[in-house]
Amino acid sequence: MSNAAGRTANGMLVEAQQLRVHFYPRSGLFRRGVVKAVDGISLGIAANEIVAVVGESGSGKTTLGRALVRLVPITEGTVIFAGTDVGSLEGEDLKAYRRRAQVVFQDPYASNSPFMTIGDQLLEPLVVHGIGDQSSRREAVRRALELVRLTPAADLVDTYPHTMSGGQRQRVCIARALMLEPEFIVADEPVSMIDASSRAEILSLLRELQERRGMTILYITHDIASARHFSDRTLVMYLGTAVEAGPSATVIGEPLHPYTQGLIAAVPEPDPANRHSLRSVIPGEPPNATAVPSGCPFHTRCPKVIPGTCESVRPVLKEARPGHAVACHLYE
Amino acid sequence: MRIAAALFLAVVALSALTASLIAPFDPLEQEVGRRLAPPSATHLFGTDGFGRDVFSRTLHGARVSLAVALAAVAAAGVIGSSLGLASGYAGGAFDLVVQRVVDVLLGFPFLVMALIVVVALSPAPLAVAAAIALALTPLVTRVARAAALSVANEEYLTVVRSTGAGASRIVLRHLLPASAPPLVAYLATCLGTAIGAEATLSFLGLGVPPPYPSWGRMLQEGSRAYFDAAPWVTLMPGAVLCLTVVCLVVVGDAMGDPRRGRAGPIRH
Amino acid sequence: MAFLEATDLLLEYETPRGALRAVDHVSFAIEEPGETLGIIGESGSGKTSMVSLVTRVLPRNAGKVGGRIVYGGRDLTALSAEQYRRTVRWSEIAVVFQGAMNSFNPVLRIGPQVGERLLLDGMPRAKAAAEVERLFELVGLTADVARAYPHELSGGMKQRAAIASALSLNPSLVILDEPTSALDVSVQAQIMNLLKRLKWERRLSYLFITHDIALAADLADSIAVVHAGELREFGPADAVLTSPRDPYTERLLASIPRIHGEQRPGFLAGAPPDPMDRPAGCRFRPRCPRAFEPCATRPPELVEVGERHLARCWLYADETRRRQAREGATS
Amino acid sequence: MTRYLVRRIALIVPTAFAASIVVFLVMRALPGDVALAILADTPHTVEIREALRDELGLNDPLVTQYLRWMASMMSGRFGGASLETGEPVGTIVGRQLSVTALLAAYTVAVSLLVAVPLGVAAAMRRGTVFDRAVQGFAAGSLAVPTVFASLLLVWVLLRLFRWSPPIIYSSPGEDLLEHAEIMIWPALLLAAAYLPHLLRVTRARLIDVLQSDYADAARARGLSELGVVVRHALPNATVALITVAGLQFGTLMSGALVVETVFGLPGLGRGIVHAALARDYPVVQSAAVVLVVLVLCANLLVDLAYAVVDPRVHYERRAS
Repeated sequence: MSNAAGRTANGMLVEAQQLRVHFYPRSGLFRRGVVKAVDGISLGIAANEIVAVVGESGSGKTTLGRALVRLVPITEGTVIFAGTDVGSLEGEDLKAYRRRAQVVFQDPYASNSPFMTIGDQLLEPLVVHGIGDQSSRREAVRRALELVRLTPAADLVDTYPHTMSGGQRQRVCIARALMLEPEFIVADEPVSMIDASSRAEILSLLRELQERRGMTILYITHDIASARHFSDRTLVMYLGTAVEAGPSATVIGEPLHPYTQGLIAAVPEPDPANRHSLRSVIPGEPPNATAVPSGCPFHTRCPKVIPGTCESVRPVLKEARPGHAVACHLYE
Repeated sequence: MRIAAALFLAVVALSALTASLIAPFDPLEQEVGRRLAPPSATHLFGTDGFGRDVFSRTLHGARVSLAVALAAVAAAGVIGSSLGLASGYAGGAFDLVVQRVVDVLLGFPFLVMALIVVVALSPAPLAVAAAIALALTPLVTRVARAAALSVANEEYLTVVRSTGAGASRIVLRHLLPASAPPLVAYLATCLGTAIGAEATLSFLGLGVPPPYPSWGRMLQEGSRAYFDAAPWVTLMPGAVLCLTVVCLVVVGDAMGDPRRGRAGPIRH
Repeated sequence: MAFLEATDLLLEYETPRGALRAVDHVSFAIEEPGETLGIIGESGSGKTSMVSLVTRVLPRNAGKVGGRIVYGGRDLTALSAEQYRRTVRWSEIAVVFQGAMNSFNPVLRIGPQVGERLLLDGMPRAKAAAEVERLFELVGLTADVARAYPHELSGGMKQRAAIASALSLNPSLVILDEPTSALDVSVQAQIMNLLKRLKWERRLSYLFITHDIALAADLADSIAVVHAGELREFGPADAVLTSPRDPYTERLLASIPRIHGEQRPGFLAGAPPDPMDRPAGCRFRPRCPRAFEPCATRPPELVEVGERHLARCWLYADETRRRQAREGATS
Repeated sequence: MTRYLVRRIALIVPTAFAASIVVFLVMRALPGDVALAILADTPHTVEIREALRDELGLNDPLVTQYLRWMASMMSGRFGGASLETGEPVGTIVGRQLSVTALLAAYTVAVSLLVAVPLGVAAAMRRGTVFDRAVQGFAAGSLAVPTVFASLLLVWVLLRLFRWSPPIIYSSPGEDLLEHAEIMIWPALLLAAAYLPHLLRVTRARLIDVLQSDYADAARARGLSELGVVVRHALPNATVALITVAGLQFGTLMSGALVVETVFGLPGLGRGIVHAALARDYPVVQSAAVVLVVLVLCANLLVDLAYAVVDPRVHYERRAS
């Protein structure tokens, strides 16, 4: 579906430039500070690529994903999708964009309407966009359910979501996202609410669909180990900024940023020897998003902080090795 | 319990509709020879000080009381639900203004609001209905807003939005079906409140004027003149009124029963 | 005599659809004080119900209860509720709950809640406060946290406070019910380190409940894998984690994405069976890649597959037969 | 805390003004003619009606009328004199206010004394016959209109004890016993309508807390069930209880209109009804505003209590 002519200059399907999304939480009539959820992120995603965004809670990874598909207003910067500026889309144009870019949300329990059957929920995108007639729509629903291996499809269309398990519901969500045959899917922590044992199944399903349909996926996760196996490139976020980006194998195999290194050290592995030694960990907890530290946002927790520099100067994301960029004063 | 309550309500509604057909006597016909007769086979609820049949008056009274209450709840329901749903869904400055106005109106004790409206308008059934409607509207608005808010914050609406659905589809297909059950349940309870309010206003002498035999008016007449000598004149219509309100509350509670959950219809 | 020995645990819930057997004749043990047993299972496997049997905080809809729990030579199941409360609860066996985020009353300060049992046992207020301060130091919290309200603390801090509370009467066994499932990975690693340190320094035993078999490796000396209310595999951590015998354990281990090494995570298809409608034969059969003829009809029994190592699978039927032959010979 | 208090009190002023505007607009702007309404029951000429309009200042612009009324309210004269008796409205309202305030205080006290223990007991025995009986009592007592309950009570008292309400009201200072005799039935009637709300919220909150993770945590720490209730559930329930007590204060005032009329108590409720029947506009208008301000003050008390009881409402800290 995507064509080369529709891409941005450097061959990216989706490109964010200096993207900022700021929120102003209200309490009563008064504004209380500003949350810089996404604060100057630049990111390009090539067609047929899976890019992982890795970060802990409060890193802004979900907001970044929602900004790319215009579910939150963009404060500053641009998002270009296949040559068009997504930030300024309105009305019918925005609706047309929704058809090309879809989302799979984190919580499969909350993202299905409890009042609609599975069939009606899958039909809804087609109805909204006026695609096909009744029989072709029903056929499309059946095909989508089979695609995500929810079978027998005929039995499931008339059931309500509360009869299904989390993994089944998440597959319904994936099927719904596929109904419009989008080119781009934002998968926002699609497996974090599912049992550890079922995660690999959902992810490999997504990967398989991506390969068969030629889709582009932004995979948002806090689980850096899954990013390694599921994505082509990885972007690590901390407090609204990008700290490291590059091919997943190098970012996770040879991490440069102390934060990325800490994240990797924190991943549990089923090695019985682990119980005899302490893990090296990042101290403290991420600061509140309303009070981002000056200079490098990570300097308050960084084990390799350079006194005098890190507190005052914010490092920029720069290529430290070919294709592998890091925002850290250690590599300047 | 719920079924009995619903049945009773159906009987009351039906007899109100057909009062002129089924009432054994003319509610206004006076018969001096039968003054203050206690309940009997002929006069089920006895007779009042003018010898009028209390049962027939109760049947006809149901008409006035129910009509006033229904009109009031319909008006408050339409205005309050649309305001509440709109402000809950839209949010922003509109919501803020609606909320402040509702806050001010909620500061008024229910009867005080109804009372000043009745005083300002001339006493007539329509004025009483308007008064009750105005007193109910802020309550309905608040409940509707809460219902809309609880749905509007659901993640699945973001999902629907992300498929490209517009505001009208979201409101009509998702917000309304989800917030309707608690709202309808609340309106049933409101109907009870309105019937009680009509009775209270009429009892206080501020409601439906004579000759309409509304339930509240009958309470007033009976309790003023001959409560001690002929309590049935007051207590019989009072009991019917009371049962009706209780049944409305029971039915309303059943409709809004949290045990039914919000899981949607269950297939068998 | 083992330090903690649970035999034939059984727990049923009364549901509108009938009795639901959440724990179905499960036995496990912690051999020595200071050792940790990890209990691993997916949601719905019954692992949290096993904990409620040990701690005796049963849900309201609990029905049939069975089994024996012997702790330090005492039969806990023979104790009355009141005796258990006075002599075992918190002083011998303490708990750190799954919902650590919610395990503090939001309208009370943290300090009095952490020291609640001390106050309850009659310790003067000032002394209890000092004791809480000491406990806080142990878990890496500053003294001023005692005066804070729960909503003022981060998830990690609340979890540290919950651990401090569990240690207040110096118990020898602490039950950890998914203690880190709501935390960020970096904070999770900190808490795991803290638990490890406490285990080494104080010779604490843990009963560590988790759905993440990789996390269990951080603490567990032995591992029990549960599925559909049954024990699937039980043995030393070194054996279970490196050479699992039960296909379920195998799939669990394979489904974990490894940060090192190229091996892609494998599948564990489907979900545990509906507890009201469990398959005849082996309960794992519908999901098992290695199911064969006997699995569909007869439920497998636990058999010894190694040194102190049990598994419930027809693949080891030979062992069963050998054991039966042995038993037949001796009787 | 002080800053919060000041801000809350300051917030009452605009709300009270808004309420007074509502009262004024309803009374003047609705399509009813005040003069016509006053004279409705007496034969009169157009001239007489015009003269009355002039006397009442009804021919002035609405804004002027409102400002005049407000100025009079603020100066303590409460909008001039009663049309019926010529007595200053301020005096009337002042006299009636104490009766209604006492009645409200008794009602709240009785309601709390009944609702809290009953709610706690029902929650601790939830699902039992006792619990269901308590819930049935709450539902029934909530549904019966106060008018009917009052009449029924009067009839029962009349039948059983030949008791009818004393005609003359005594303040507690004059004759405490007689005061109690006069106030007890109205207060009980009002409590019957008011306490179900408290009872329901106490029971519901308590059940919530008893099922919460932190209640389980407390049980695991070795607290007895009663200990969990006392140490954990009651502090939490208090927050909700206070909220509902404030929210339903308007209901209580509505009920006061009825029971004061039935039992002949010379309070604001009967006062406003009496004035309404007599088309005594100045009194109705001012009494309505006073009743609203009473409700606002009750809500203010609730907000303050809230800030004390619930640490999550730390207004100042969040503001910084």
